Amino acid sequence: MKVKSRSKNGIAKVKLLAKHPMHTGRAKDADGNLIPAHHIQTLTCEHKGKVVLTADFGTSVSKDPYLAFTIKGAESGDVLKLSWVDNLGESETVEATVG
Amino acid sequence: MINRRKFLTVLGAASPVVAALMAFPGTVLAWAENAFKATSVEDAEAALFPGSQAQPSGQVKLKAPQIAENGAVVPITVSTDLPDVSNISVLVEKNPNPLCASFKIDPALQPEISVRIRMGETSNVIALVEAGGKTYQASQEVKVTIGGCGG
Amino acid sequence: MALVFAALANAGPDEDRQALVNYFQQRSPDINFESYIDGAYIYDEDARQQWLDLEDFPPYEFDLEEGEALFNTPFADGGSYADCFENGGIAIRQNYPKWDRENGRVVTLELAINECRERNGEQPYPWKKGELASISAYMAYTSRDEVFAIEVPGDDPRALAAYEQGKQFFFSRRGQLNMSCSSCHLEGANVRLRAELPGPALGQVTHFPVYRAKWQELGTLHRRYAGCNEQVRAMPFPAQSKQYRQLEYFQTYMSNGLVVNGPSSRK
Amino acid sequence: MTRLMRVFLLAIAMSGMLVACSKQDATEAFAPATIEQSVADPDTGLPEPDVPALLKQAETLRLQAAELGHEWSNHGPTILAAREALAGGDTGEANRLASLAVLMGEQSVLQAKTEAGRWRDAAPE
Repeated sequence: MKVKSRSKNGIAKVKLLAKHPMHTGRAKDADGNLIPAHHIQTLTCEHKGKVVLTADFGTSVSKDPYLAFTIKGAESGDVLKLSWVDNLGESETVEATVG
Repeated sequence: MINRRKFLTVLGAASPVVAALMAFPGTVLAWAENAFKATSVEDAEAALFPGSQAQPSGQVKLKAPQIAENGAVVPITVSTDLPDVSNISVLVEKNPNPLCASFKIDPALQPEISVRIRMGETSNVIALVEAGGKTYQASQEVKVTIGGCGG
Repeated sequence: MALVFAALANAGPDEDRQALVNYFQQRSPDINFESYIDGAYIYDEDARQQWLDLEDFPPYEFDLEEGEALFNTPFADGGSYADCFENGGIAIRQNYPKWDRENGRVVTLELAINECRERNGEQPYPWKKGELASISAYMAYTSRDEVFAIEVPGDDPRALAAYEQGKQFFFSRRGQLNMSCSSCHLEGANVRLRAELPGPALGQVTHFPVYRAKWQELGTLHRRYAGCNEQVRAMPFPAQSKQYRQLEYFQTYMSNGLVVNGPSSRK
Repeated sequence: MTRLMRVFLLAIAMSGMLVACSKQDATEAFAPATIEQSVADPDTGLPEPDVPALLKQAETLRLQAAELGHEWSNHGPTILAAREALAGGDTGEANRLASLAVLMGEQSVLQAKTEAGRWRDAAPE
């Protein structure tokens, strides 16, 4: 996961790109076999120990999902904790410092 | 176009501190399987917001292209000036499963979300906003062409 | 179209380049020369907005990260990519393709990368995507804003011949559809072909390698060439074939004076 | 799809001619879009076709075009399809495809020769 975040007047814009194939379960591989669905289900953003965003994804979110949102009351130096979990139980968590 | 220097500054401003596979926090609510597996906008909406009928609202702003550059990556932004927003959801009417993404919005968040979605064909894109216990919507048609060439 | 298509009698590469600049200047007086690095996105605002949205956090960022890591990983024999290139391989994209006087051939950046690997006892990477594209993307990235300065040495007639052959390739119609590169990207630039809006020949290669939404991954210029040839039902040439290297030589020379802005995202 | 493609082909061929072929002789110009129609009706009462000979001719032309850098990507597959039709006993279809392949070969070689003398005219001055 790559995160870019910058705060101005206590309002932090957060952008992220999560590396994930986001297989829909409808596409076929080179041999004509269905590629099973493999997609992020839930992505969360925590700020000061509180979940401020819960994003639920289906299979129609693009490969390597991109998300942008804005947190009120987040200053430079604050740490954000971003996590995702997918339908196969894989997950990733990163911490990013607001710039 | 972002030039190299600007780009580096932006990156430097938000260096990820930790990047490791970790146990997922157990505090999240369950993924709304019924809503995501629904095959019509109506069913998805009913699963997301039981008993609520979305009203068209000029206060829901949906930013989407007229003609998608490529259906695999369609940038969408939903924002609203409605008060007490608790959820923003994005649906594509003609996708096999219309619900793309559903965001639970905390009061600490500005009600504005950008996301990149997939579209199989030309379709209405629908933004649903739950605010103050009611549901509002805005929609826009996005054309998807079968591209052959392109840069 | 009032343009004059006539034989270039004694014109050299720089006259060709000036003619191309003038051609687009006359067709689109309101578009600045510098803007041509953005390809077809200078013509269509709706498409441009989507592209800018993508470039805001571009899908090739993971490839850049991979490319940088690969570039900085020493070979088993202790050598490195940095040893193979001038300035340690940083900010040099604008000088490729180069004329290789010793061997009388055009050397593209990708060819130089793989030959560097081979000199250090490593296997070459596949040409069209994957590691090679990532390394090339990283090297382009370190060269952003550098001005293309391709040279066709006047004292080596073989260099001019290679350039001329690349030029001939660009203007020759091929395939069952009987179309040349110029059909779409000179005459056809900013003209809708079905749902497509071909980009201009000027500045056409400044942004490679590209992450195409159609590919869902990063790919090299020669991968794109092969796709273009297939689209007009012409048999594509192999990546890094003499034909494609010469075409890249001509096309990049035509981008002289513009800045490197690769890698980039495309539809 | 095929129909759309033909319209597209015609449009391209026409625009190409308008823009770049003004100096070309009518005999030199060719319109690839009309190829399929011109060989679509093999039942002309002519003597029994020698499909293997046609295939040999098509293959020679394909190699010649490739040597000149102007092989068409659908030429090889057309020859292959003709061979398969012949092997499957469908002489009519084999003849149609083999004749098409010969024509494609002639056209691609002609394209190579025409372009070698024409390409400079397409460059802006």
